[in-house]
Amino acid sequence: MSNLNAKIEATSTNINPLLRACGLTCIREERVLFEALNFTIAAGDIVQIEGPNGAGKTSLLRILAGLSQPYDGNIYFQETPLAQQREAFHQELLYLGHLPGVKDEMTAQENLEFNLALHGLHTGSAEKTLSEVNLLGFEDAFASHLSAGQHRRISLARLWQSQAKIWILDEPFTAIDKLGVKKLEALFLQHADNGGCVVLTTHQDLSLPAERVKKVTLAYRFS
Amino acid sequence: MTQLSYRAAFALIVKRDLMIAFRHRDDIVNPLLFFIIVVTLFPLGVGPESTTLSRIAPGIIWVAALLATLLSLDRLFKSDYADGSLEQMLLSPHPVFILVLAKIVAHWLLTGLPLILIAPLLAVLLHLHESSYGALMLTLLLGTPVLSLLGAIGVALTVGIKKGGVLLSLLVLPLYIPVLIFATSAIDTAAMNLPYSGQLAIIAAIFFASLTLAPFAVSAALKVSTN
Amino acid sequence: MQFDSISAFLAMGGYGFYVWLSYGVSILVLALLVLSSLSNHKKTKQHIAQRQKREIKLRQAAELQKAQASADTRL
Amino acid sequence: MMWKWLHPYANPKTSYHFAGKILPWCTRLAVIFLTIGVTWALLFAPADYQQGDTFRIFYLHVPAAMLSMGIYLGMAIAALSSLVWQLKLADASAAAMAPIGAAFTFIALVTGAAWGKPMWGTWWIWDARLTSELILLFLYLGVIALHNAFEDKSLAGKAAGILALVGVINLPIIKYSVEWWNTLHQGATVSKLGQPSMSADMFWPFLVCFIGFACFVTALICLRFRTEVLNRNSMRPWVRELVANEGKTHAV
Repeated sequence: MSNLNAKIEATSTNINPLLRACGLTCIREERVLFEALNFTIAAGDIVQIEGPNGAGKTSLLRILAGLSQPYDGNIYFQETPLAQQREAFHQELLYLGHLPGVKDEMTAQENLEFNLALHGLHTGSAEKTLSEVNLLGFEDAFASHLSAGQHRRISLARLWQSQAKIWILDEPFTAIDKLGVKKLEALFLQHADNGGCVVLTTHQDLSLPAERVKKVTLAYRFS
Repeated sequence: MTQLSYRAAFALIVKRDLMIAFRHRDDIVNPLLFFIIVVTLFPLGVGPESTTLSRIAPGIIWVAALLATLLSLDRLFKSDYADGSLEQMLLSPHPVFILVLAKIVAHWLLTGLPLILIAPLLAVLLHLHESSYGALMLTLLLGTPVLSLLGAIGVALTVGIKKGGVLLSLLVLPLYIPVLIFATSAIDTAAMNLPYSGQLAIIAAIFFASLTLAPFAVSAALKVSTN
Repeated sequence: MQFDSISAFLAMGGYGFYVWLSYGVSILVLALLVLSSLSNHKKTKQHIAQRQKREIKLRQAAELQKAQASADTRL
Repeated sequence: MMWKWLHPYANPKTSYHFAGKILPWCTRLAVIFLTIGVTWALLFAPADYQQGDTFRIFYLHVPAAMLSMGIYLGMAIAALSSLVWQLKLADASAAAMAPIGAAFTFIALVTGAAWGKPMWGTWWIWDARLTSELILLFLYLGVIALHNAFEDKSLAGKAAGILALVGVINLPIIKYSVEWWNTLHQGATVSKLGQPSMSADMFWPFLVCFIGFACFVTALICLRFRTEVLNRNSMRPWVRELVANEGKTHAV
């Protein structure tokens, strides 16, 4: 049994981490994805979860977001277990998964506004925010007329308005062009500099300065 | 950061669900049509004799209402689950109880309420006893929310399962039995011009019990389904 | 003993069919339950053993691939 | 969180072996009690003065009906402890109980019908007890179907547990409503399937049969519980060792 399936290349110097994973074990369909995983995420961190397909990257992100329960172990948000402060944690969380969470029956703008309103935010100008993700002119288009990539961009648009400290993003760069990726990376840096943190998975290499990106590596396990 | 009040979060979700339903009207109309067609099939099967019909009318209307509700339950969480909005709602900084209750209320407004409005018309077709109309409306008014609340538990449990439709009816219909029994008996009692407040009180008790307990069961079930 | 003969026992005072039907169905159902539980238990163990074999094979294949890859880079 | 590790039976390995230890004892007790009980019920117990020898069905019907309700209650308690105290093994035991409960409910229904035919002249009557037993069967089938529908067994256990809890809250309401409905619609000619006041020579065989069935149920629960524990822990080293060792002994 190896507990060293995850290694962290840069250890955080921050004493008071935002998120701390403690002895996380995840079992899916009779397979141990990872076991006794420990790491901390502090304000200012950009953490990339690495690993081959099936290593449990998405499962780890869902556990971090509090959507799934780990088989064993705990997540601490500001040193208190997640389960004890669900609402306070979600106030500080923005999670974007594989599914965009965009309704076909609503327009791009309505979708964005609803998603922000759920977190108690108002769009100053939906038009400007949507233009950040190359959707200028599509505000009134029903999502059913938009492509899957455009759906993803609607959900990404929330990042520009978000006031949450913790961003957990599962493959945020799929269906985004090069310029868009640049823009997003700049946004991540700005967010980290403002005291937030970003946890993401991606198949592409980040073009961010290497010293800014912490890596958590998951290995594929056969059992 | 501004925190939405519980009431504002509740209103936000009800409004969104109503808006989506009105833009996708088939979802409202189809269960209603189903309700009407099932009720009209009975005279064709049993015969047009008005005494027989008026005797079985309460049962027919209520069974048809159960089935129509069952048919409409799918839209409660299914599409939100499929496109990821459900996960976003579970991750919003509001108690899941409020979100679930809001969705159930929206569901009742879209299926229960139309059923109540159209029921007297069908009662006329079935020659329901004249003194029973009040009881029919009252039992539907108290009973259909129970159907939405209990049904939500079933949908929440089966939403992640690929072929959940048939399973849903197996899970939910046995739970509907008490409402069916007390509602039809109230209508029968009313037909004999006897007081039916006892049955109504029991349905009301079931309504309040499920109103307080069902959202908790639904939240627990949704957490399992989105896991 | 309540019965004088085997035929009286089988007849059960005229209700033989119902009594034996009840006992028969009960025994049948319980026997099926026991058998299915036992076979489930056995199947589960077989399934686990199979998975272990598969895992060993997969791991060997992965190691072989890794060895080949490192040999290739040396060339 | 700590106490569940301190508690020895929250540990899958310990409880697997514990269930393995009680299994043979329960089996033996069940065989002894059921042999005595059934022989007593069929051969030595007196016939009822009204119902004659059909009364011998009673020794099956009533224990089965009582156990069917009892197992559902046990399942709900297990589900509650799994959901509230996060006991991982509790939902394994709940999953183990569902098919057993369904089988006993089915037996209670069939024996009830076979008892009813000579008494009422019809196989099925919408008697309050039979009707609620039928609904109980539906509830059991729902739990089993839901459990089978999930690929991941620990999720399956949680989902089925929630349903079992909802069912157990509903069960008294259903039972009450059915009884009430039954008195409302009951014709005057139908006599209820009642238990006549039991004399001692009827009570003792009944008790022996009941204890026998209870031991039988416990043994079956242990067996199925072991299967569920293996299913949920198939990736744990102790399970691998266990399976590997058994494979060796079989090979020899």
